[in-house]
Amino acid sequence: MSGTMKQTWSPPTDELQSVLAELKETVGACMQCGTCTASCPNEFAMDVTPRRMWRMIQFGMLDEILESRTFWFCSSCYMCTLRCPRGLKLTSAMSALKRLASLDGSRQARKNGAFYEAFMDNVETYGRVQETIMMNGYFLKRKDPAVPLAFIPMGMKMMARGKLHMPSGRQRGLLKPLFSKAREMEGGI
Amino acid sequence: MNNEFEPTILAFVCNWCTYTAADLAGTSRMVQQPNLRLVRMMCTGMVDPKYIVKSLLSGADGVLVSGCHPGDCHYINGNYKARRRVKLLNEILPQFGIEKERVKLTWVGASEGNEFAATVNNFINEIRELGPMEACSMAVV
Amino acid sequence: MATTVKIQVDGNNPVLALQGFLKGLLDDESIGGILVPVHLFEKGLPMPTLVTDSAKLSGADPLAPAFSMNSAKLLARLTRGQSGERIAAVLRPCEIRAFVELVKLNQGSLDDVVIVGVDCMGAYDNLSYKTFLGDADSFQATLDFHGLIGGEADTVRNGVDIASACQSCEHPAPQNADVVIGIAGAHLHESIPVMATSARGEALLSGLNLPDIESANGRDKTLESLIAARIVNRDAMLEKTKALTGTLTDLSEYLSACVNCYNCRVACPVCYCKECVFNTDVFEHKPWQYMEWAKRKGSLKMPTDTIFYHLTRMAHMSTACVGCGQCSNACPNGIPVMELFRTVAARTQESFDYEPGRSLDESPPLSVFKEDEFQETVSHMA
Amino acid sequence: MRKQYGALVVGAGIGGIRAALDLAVTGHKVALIDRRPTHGGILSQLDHQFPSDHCGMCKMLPLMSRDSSSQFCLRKGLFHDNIDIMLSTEVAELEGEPGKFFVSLSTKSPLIDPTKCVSCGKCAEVCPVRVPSEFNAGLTERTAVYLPVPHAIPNHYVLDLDNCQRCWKCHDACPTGAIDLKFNERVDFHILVVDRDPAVETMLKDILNELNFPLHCVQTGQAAVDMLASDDRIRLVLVGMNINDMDAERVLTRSLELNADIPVVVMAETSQISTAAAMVTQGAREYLVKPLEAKRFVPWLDKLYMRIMSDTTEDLEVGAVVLAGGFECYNPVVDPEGGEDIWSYGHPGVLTAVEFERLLSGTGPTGGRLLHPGDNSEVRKIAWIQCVGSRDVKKNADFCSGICCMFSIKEAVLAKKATNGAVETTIFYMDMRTSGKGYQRYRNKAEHEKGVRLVRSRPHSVIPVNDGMDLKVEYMTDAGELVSETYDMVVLAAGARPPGGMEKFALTMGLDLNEWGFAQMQPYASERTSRLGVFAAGSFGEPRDISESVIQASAAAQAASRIIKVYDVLAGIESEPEPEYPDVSREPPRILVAVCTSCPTLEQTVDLEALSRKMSAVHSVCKVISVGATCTGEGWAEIEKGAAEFKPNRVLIGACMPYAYIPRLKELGRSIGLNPALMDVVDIYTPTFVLESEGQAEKEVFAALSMAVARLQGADPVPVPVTVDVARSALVVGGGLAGMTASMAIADQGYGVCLVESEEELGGMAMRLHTQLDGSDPHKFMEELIGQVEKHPNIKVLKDSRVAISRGSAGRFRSAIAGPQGVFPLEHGVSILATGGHETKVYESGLCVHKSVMTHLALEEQLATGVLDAGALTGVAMIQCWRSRDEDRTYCSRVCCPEMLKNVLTLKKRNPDLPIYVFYRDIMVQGFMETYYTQARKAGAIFIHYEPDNKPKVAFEDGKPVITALDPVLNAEVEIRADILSLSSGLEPNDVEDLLEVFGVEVNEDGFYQEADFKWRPVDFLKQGIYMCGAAHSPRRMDETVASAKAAAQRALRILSTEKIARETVVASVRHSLCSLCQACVAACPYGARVVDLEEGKIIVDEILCQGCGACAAVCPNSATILKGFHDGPMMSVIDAALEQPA
Repeated sequence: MSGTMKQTWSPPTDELQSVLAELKETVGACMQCGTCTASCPNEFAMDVTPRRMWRMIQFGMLDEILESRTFWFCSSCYMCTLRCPRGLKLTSAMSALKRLASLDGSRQARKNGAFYEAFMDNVETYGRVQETIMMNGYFLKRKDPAVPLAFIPMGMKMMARGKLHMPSGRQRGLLKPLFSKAREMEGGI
Repeated sequence: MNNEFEPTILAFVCNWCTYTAADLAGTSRMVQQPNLRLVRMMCTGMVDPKYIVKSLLSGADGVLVSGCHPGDCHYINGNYKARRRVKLLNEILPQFGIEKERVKLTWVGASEGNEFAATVNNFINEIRELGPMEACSMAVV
Repeated sequence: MATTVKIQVDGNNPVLALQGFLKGLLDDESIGGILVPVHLFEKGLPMPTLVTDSAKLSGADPLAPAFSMNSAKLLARLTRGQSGERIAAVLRPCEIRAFVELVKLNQGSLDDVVIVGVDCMGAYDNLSYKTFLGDADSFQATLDFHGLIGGEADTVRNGVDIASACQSCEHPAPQNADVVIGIAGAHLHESIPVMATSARGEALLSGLNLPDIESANGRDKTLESLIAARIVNRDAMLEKTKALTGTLTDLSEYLSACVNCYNCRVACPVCYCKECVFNTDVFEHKPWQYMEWAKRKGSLKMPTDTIFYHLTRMAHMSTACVGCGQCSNACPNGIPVMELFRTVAARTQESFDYEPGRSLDESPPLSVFKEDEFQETVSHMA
Repeated sequence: MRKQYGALVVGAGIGGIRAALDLAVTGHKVALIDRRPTHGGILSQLDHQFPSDHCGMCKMLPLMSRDSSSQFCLRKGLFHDNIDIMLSTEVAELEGEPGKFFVSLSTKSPLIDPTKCVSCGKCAEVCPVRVPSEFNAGLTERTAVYLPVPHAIPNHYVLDLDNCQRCWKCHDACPTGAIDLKFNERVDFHILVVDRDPAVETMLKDILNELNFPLHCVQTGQAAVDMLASDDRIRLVLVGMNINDMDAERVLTRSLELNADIPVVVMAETSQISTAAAMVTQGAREYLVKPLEAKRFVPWLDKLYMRIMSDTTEDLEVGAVVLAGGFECYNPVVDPEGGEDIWSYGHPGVLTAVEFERLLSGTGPTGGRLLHPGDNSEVRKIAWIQCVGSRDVKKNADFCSGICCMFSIKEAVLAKKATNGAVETTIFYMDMRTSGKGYQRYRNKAEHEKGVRLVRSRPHSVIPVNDGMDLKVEYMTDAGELVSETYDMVVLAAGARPPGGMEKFALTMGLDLNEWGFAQMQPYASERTSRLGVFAAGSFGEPRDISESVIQASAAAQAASRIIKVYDVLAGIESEPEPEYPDVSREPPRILVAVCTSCPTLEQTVDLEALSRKMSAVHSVCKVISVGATCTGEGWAEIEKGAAEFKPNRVLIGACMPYAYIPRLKELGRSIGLNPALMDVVDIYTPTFVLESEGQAEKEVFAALSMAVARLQGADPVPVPVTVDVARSALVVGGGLAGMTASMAIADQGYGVCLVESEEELGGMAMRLHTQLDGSDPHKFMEELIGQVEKHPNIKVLKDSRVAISRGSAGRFRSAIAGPQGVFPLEHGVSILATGGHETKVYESGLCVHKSVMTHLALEEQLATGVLDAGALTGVAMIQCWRSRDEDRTYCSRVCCPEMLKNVLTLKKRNPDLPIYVFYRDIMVQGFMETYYTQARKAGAIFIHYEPDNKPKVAFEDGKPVITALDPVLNAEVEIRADILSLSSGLEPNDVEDLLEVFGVEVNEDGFYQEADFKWRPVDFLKQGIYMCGAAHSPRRMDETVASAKAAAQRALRILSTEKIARETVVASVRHSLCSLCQACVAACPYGARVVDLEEGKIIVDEILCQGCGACAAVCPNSATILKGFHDGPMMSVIDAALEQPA
């Protein structure tokens, strides 16, 4: 996001408003020191740095937020939360952003969130990643028949190296309590 | 030069900074060459050029004037005044074969005991190179 | 453009014309008296004299090549505190420069004085002046000196030349005067140009109703060549003195005839102490001290502290030395004190970029300081 | 009987010293204690302080009555007739109330007799222990027996028992027997053991036999109590918790009842630890956990024995208490959040700020050279990281330490200087808080002239790379790029923390703490703790820099002296009158030389007999005597005896550490009836330690002694007491908060005050404030203050008046005040200028044109008076540093950021959803004010940073402001439409040009008063007797203004509290007969102590103003001006003596 742009105020929906308000409260005390961004292992892949993301939240720039794929790249390593000198719950904020995006339901947001959701659903259900099932879930969520075809070369490579496992039910449901506890701790976001 | 020659140095030091540093050098047992005579002044700003001339004519091989760093003079600006006086003598004395190097001005702060010891040692070495002051061997001064 | 007027010279006698000019000054209400060299006796040195009655100006001789003493100190005495009356002082350039130094040292004041500076062609020291005079009448000798009686102007007369200080003086033209009598390059048998060089001088000259002239013709050129010649002399003198005093032993020898009479400092116009420190109790040593000093080396020159005195005086006054040569003039034993002082002063004045007498706004070097100067003087030895 | 003091000052750092000195010079007796073995606090470790980047601490010493305090480097030591310093001392108990506190102090013995220790260092040479040196912040090691600092005086070794291995080698090595480990007293140290376990008895018997302690074992509590009652030899009780006839607690209680001085130690099983710990709070000395093992028990007992035998307690009665314990620095090692890992602290290239300071110190590990502690290589690149442990909510530090920004800039400048500019220096910061006087200029100079690079970003961590050779620092640029840089050194600006043991200390002292563990202070009285009569000086109440600490210390001293005065604490205690000494001026000098021979090193290196012979031959020496140990009573008596026998009129003592003797010469003077000015002490020991070559020490000692003889020969024997009668009232100019506070402080002590205000009403700028961030009501406070001032019987208020003329000098000024009623003449001893400041008037950005634009102050007023309805607003914008910190005014106005926060929080409170945008450069909220910044952010205000070269642009549409500015984080231009634009217009000092003339004082380039010294004399003018405070001194908030006013009052009380001001020993005078009135001396005098009296034709020296620097004497060509003690004659004799070679 280089160059200049004019800030515009588009009235978001009520539902989005309330998540946004929560987010504003979470990162309100941010003073843009950038520690989070410098700490983030996935920052290289993000289109908007975490620091700028908090800034966009402060400004209420909903459209730009939903445009971004940044929060989908958050792997919840908690490094930013650990290091934030203001003690802000930044990882939670990332999760809330993901929720915000799901609520929005626009095509762009759906695309950006699909892989993440499929992944997390899969882990929650099976207790570990079941690659084949997960990919099926992902393709379903994308609702685009061209997507699976694009993944065929990668699937072949992974198969060759023994990285694709057959579905197994041994750890099924084992992580469910963990997920629900985490939801509880993150304040239901 | 004569290896036997041990220069005698007279040091006019200010009460607040360099005297303290000299004391620190002494009590910290920093290695310091002998024949340094400390004359404590309240401030380098009170070192009359007469004293320096007198010292050189009375047998000192070198004279050190040392006080607080610029801006730290206990008496606000005495060290700046001292600097002009030494500058003046540095212009006059070489005319008569008294090398510029024999009159030194340095700033040594209270905590710089090592600096003081090193200054004195270097000064003495320098004077040793120069040899004894002519006045020492003259009957007429 | 400053006012320049001329004094008409009649009878080929500029001295008389100048006396007339001075009378005119004295007649001005604002001037209560004039300090000017006056021949008090027919065959003696003209002495600085304070004249209040214009009749007494008949002995005045501002052009006499005699320099019995530097009048700066006298003028200081006349202007210190408030006399209530303004005086005029006819001075040589070196006297003015010395006086400016004394004013800086609060020894005198410029408030109530009109300085009449005279271009200086040099003067004989006091002993030589007598030789110079020979049997001549002092006024005649003055006229002769300026080339008005037969022959060229030449400083060598009767085998004597002007003082060595004058020979090497690069300031023949007055600085910081109110009125300048510009005899350099002037046709003295015709007229003498007079310049006003300050507002005060301007006011004074305008009251005298003298005829205006464009400028003093040829003065600048004459001064230029005079200065050039003198600088050559000066540099030779400095080199010679340096060579003679390059070591402390040499200096001792140079000063070997010194008897600690301190006349040099009494004669010095800028040595302003009431009493020299070398005359005070500080140097009243105890008998046992002399004995101890003698014992250290086996002998002790008495009187003591000779070199100490001269070096101290250099430290105190060399930056203010105007090179008038009165020290040498005063020395009973013929020590070339002026040469020694000027050699040192050349260095000290240059190092502080200070020229005594140049401007009242320049403070004596040791009375001021800047925070950010002479960094090279401070050693960083450790 | 309890020793009585006016005040107890706890903590002998810079704050404590200032407070103690301020009290001492106003005539109060002060006990100054510190738990460390040295005075000076953190400043003993810091050699360099900006802006001069060196030390000038000595400028704090009193200018008047100089003779009663030390006249040398303040870091070396402090002596004052009215101050007793007790080191290694803590407060054990504080009871009573203001005016009459009962204090118990406990002092840890250094275990080395200071009267015997000659600091030869032999003990340290043999000590096998190595622990990190506190003085060098752990960069070097020290031994267990060590010198705490290299420069103190008296500088004696101390034994750190905690780290001692008990090898006793030091004891054997000490040549003077100074190390006293109480070996011989062991046989009298009876130990009573109460325990049912026979194994304990057997074991103890075995051990104690070896240690020579007599042991008494009993099995029952009753037997123990009986024994304690009957046997007075018992010195220690060990009580087991297994006795069954009574509780161990009961034994403890009874034991304490019988003799509270006998320490009781509890022996507990692991399961009983909590009970045992409770017993410690009930009075037990400590507890041990069973089973006892000889390996640990023996050293423990040995050390306990030595502590019991050597440590002392003292009980005092004091009127007031001043706490000056300072702060501690954040230590990454003990951070539970793991600061050590994040910052790679432990890597030799990662240092804290204090460690770095030690690295640059001449007495530090490298002798002042900037070398890498890892491999002694040259350092090329250094990064400073700010806010390490500060402004960090997660580390319970939602405060700004206030000192680190300037500290780091200074260190970067010093590093540049140490390497001639070669080192690259970068400071990473969040806000560069340069809000003190002259700080912004210092920063600008560092940045633009010295080449210190400043980066606004916060690196998250420091990671060693290249096999640990380099340190990687990663940070975000404004543009959002991640930058990785490597450095070979990283300095952590470790922030302030409450001093160690603060909770326990607070309990002892009865103090409330704030949420960050610092003492809780009161609004508008930042020196007041929660306990009446207990005050906080320096940075105890809040982290502060030196200048503000010094002001705070004087304010605390003022509060304490008020208590002392009100309760008349020392009534009836009269100070000893100055003795009169016989006039010896007509006698030729007869000098008694006493050579102290206590230390064997002298005898080993010097032929004492020959020395004595040579000295006797020196002129005017009447006798040379050898004295056993000069510093002991016996030695002193020998000198007295010698004086009685040989009747000298001068005394010279050759000993070690002359500084330590100087205060004692007064006593000697009294006892032998000789003016102490005719005595001297010289160091003859240092040459014997340092010089190796044969005969050299002897030469040095002879030279030292004969130089001192020469000095004494010329010592002026006639003391002429000159005194000034003090006009005991004050003139205070300015009736605002500062002026009124200062007036009250002086008037409350019983002195008259004339308060001159140019306006028609009192109050000044503070009257415009309606609220404060801490919730207090400034208006009410001001109204009360005005009421008190106007009613005060000692204060005369002149409104609508101006000072027309003021002449005279400290102690006696004569002024004329012009007012509506005509001219009022006044005689007064001191003047205080509190002329205040005002909101800067700048007419741009629509101010005064559009109603929607106003200053922060106006917004506050509109909000307070209800003119503005916050609920009806849809957006507010604010711009900070609007005309501050730029070319016009190169300083931070300090009040605008808090003012802005106040408005933000008020608006947000009334209308939580109101969008507020604040454009700022650096948010300047030091100390605990930081927390309001956090609150404002949390409340949703958006802070947008701007650079001075790209300021926000203001336009108007329909009278409403539209602000466009670059948001650096979004890297996009934002356009803010607001109902209101509020501007921080900054603060300017009032125009005082006429007063400068009247009082002969100066202002700095910004128009604030120029103080005598920014750090050490912050409220004094260079001209004595005139002081400054409030916003005329520098931009200050209300509590800071109050502190400065109290400080100024305290400084003024120094003069008002005496009837006469006496003359000092070292002052200049003029020999009029020699004087040519050139006035060179008048120009040279830095204190304005000389004037020329034109009528008399004389130069007059004001002996009160004269500080004895001698600048006048040096500039006088013929010694018409002389400095007592440094006459030309004696000076030249000293030079002669120095160069004399003994035959």
